[in-house]
Amino acid sequence: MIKRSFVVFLLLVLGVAVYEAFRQAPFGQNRIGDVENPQSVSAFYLKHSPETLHTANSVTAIVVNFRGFDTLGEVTVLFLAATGLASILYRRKEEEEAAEKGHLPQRIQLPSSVLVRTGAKILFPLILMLGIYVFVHGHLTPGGGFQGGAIIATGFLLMFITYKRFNVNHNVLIWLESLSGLAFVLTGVYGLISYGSFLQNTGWTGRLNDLISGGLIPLIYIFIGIKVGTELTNVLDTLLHTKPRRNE
Amino acid sequence: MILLILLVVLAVVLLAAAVYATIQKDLLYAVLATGVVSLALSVFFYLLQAPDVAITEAAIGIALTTIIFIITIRNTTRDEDKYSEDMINRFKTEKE
Amino acid sequence: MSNYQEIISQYRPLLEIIVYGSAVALILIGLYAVLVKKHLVKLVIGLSLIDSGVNLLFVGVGYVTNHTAPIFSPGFETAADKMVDPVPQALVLTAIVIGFAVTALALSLVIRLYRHHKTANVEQLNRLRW
Amino acid sequence: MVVSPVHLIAAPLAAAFLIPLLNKLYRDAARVVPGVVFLYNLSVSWILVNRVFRSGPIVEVIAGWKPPFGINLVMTPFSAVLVMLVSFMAFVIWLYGFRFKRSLKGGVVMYYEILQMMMAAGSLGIILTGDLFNMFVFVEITGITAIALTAFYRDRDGAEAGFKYMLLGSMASVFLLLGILLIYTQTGSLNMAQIAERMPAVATGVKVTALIFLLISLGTEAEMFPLNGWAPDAYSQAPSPTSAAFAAVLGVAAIYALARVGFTLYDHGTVSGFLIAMGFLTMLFAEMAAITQTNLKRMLAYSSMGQMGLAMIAFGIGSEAALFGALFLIINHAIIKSLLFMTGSYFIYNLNDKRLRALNGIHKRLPYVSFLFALGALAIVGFPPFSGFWSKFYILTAAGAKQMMPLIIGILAVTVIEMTYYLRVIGRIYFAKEESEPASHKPSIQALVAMTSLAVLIIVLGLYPDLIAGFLHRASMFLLDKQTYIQTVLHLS
Repeated sequence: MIKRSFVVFLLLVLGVAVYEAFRQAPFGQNRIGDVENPQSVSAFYLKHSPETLHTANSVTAIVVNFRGFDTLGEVTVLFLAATGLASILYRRKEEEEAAEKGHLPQRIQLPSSVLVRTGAKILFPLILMLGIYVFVHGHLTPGGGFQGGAIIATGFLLMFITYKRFNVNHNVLIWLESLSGLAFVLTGVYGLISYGSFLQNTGWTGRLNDLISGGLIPLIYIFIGIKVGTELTNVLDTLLHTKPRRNE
Repeated sequence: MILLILLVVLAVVLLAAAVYATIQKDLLYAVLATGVVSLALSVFFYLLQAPDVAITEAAIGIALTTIIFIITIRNTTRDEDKYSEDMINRFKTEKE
Repeated sequence: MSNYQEIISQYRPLLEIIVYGSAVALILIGLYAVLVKKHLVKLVIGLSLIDSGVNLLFVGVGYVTNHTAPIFSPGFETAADKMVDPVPQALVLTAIVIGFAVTALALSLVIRLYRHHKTANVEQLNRLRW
Repeated sequence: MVVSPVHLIAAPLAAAFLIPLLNKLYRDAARVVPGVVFLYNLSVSWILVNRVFRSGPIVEVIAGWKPPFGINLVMTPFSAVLVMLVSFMAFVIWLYGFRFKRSLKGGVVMYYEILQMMMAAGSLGIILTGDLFNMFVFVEITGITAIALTAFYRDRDGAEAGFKYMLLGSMASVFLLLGILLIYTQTGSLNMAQIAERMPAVATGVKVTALIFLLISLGTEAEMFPLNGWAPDAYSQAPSPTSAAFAAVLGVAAIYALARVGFTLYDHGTVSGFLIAMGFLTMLFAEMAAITQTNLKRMLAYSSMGQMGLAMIAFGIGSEAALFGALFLIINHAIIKSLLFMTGSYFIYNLNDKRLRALNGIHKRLPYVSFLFALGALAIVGFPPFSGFWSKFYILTAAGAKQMMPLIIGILAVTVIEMTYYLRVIGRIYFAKEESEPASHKPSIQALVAMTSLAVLIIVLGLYPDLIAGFLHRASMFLLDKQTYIQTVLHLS
């Protein structure tokens, strides 16, 4: 009990400190400043996202172009998490052999009725299409590679939990994963070779609010979408196939 | 006025779900409560003019995070006070 | 929509308490769970609550009263000085995905710990003490 | 194509994405590719270091947006030295571990190699980046790889150490995010140079809160005293090449990030006292804990923590001479501690026993490895002919120049503790009576090459410290010169 009240006291102190520090930046205050003569980074981004990059969604412009290097790192974090997950929960040799023959360890399965199974079958392509739509239109509307990728992963999740025998083809997954990640890096290298700066956008950026606009931004967001979708599906697949064992 | 009330209600739902997630002993319900936190958060983001973040939180926070928690609970124990259970009776919650 | 914006500018201090307050409260609730609770899954739930709180703080800091989402949709191409700060939103996208990655890794560790120790109590994991 | 700092990060990333594919075509691809990448990185950083010392700092613009607006990589003389060190150590550790995991099966080796490679890439990113949020992303990359590698072995303690690390690491990243957000709200920027420029105008309360958050988070990574609970477990449970990499790659990046916050973002005077105090506490606590350890790798882990504490003290003193000592110490620590972990793991591998007691008389069975271990132990304590002597000597001189007598006495006292337990281990290896059967695992040729080259470096740097002293002096002067950093980054020609 003493420990618990000490913890509560500590937390209250921390809470007051954080709250007071953030009150120095009042809620709703305009800290962006003049957009025409940008002093802050946000104003600069808001100015150049429509003017130079011709990208309607300025969050996308920031994520993919202005701070694209962060996003490359973030995709890497996801990739490393999938790798780490696989290394932590890797299957033992006999299971590996069984998996190669197609006898995967039994997946966790929730009981599902005919209605659910039929519904899942109908929904699955729709969810995939929604995901693809979201990342193809990432530069025009809210959403993009991460959101689209996550939506695709939810589609696969639906199939995983309703169908016992639904399995993704691991070879296809690995190919998509590797190639989309590589394509992201290579687009960066393309900028380095032709314009002298890693991840730099092409000079041609089209017209604002066209589907094909923003130069390389939609292309990169498609790569990110595929990468994130396969990566998340991979994570779910690994987790769902871990089978509780009695002894180890 | 209605929208202000909506924000207040959202904040209350958010915090109530968070507290529930912390004190609930049945971990399955606690995990579902974190899903509710994500849901309320996602609406919050939308009202704060961040639709991109709202969609991300909806897809990742509500769906994927909740499901990986549920998978973990199925692989461990469901009752917070029973740290280890017989593997076969994992989903029965009767006291020892 | 105009009604909504009017109210927001009228009740700014209250909204500050609501947004910043719930963000900080979420962080504190999560920290409490991490520091006090003993079940491994509960610790990870606490971590994900902390992440949620930080994300809310990010978006709250980026908000500007009466400004719209930073998207130049058709008809609003010249509204750049009437938009909320897009930078925290972009950062929080990164933070959410990274948070998910860490949560997934943490949960896989929980599964493995449970398999080895047959317990999910953090106090019974005491093979490594100072 | 012109060589630039971004190659150092892009090459490992591309390779990491490619390895799963290559591994399908050629079984040993996962083993070979990281070596090729590290070799490439080594040559790139050699070219870049030469360029930096000849014609001044390099500022690499990413995505074509000039520094305050886009992300940028900065290679100052100081970070150039560290980049060179990390690239070199990553290569040596890869060489050492080349045959180490022969016993493991196909897919698992691939995971291991990818994670190990990305740990080096993430550390390079932390050192190179000039953007605060980008640093957070790289901290997360190293964090995730470190957690996964700690939990790599399937015995029970690995997962436990990994979980501990994960808890502390997540807390650290939450505080890092809060600190970054606070700084962003006040300065409207994420670029370190611009933040440094605008920092004086920020209200003190917010500034100090942000500083505390940043110190908590980076202190966790740099094994600062109350936050270093993860370190001994992680070091002792991880595979041996990873333990070496924790000291030689991750530790270097973490201590540099801490120095960066202290020297560039904030004024050095603000953090000076705090760093000296925490550094000394870290050192004292670590060496006291080390002397009671019965497990070889844990002992080495605590000793590593002690070295980090000494480096913090040196950064806290903050004169040019102290920074020179700190830089020398970081280099020494990376080289010597990796050598100790490498040799130590061969003892453990042979004895199948991590306890110190099992080491009795092992020099008869592994004479060369024992010799290298003893050399490393003597060097890290600071015996004169080896390189470890110079770093301690310079730090003590710097403390003396600032009239910090209690600090000098304290460091010397702690060094005596350090000497005690290292000599005790050497005594066990050479003079205790042998108990068990002969060796079955001789070191592989690659491991021998790796360990020997490190040992040669220790001796050469010990005998001729002037070989690198000129570079290190210029590097440490640059870290102190905040205005030049701001000018170079913000006003590109």
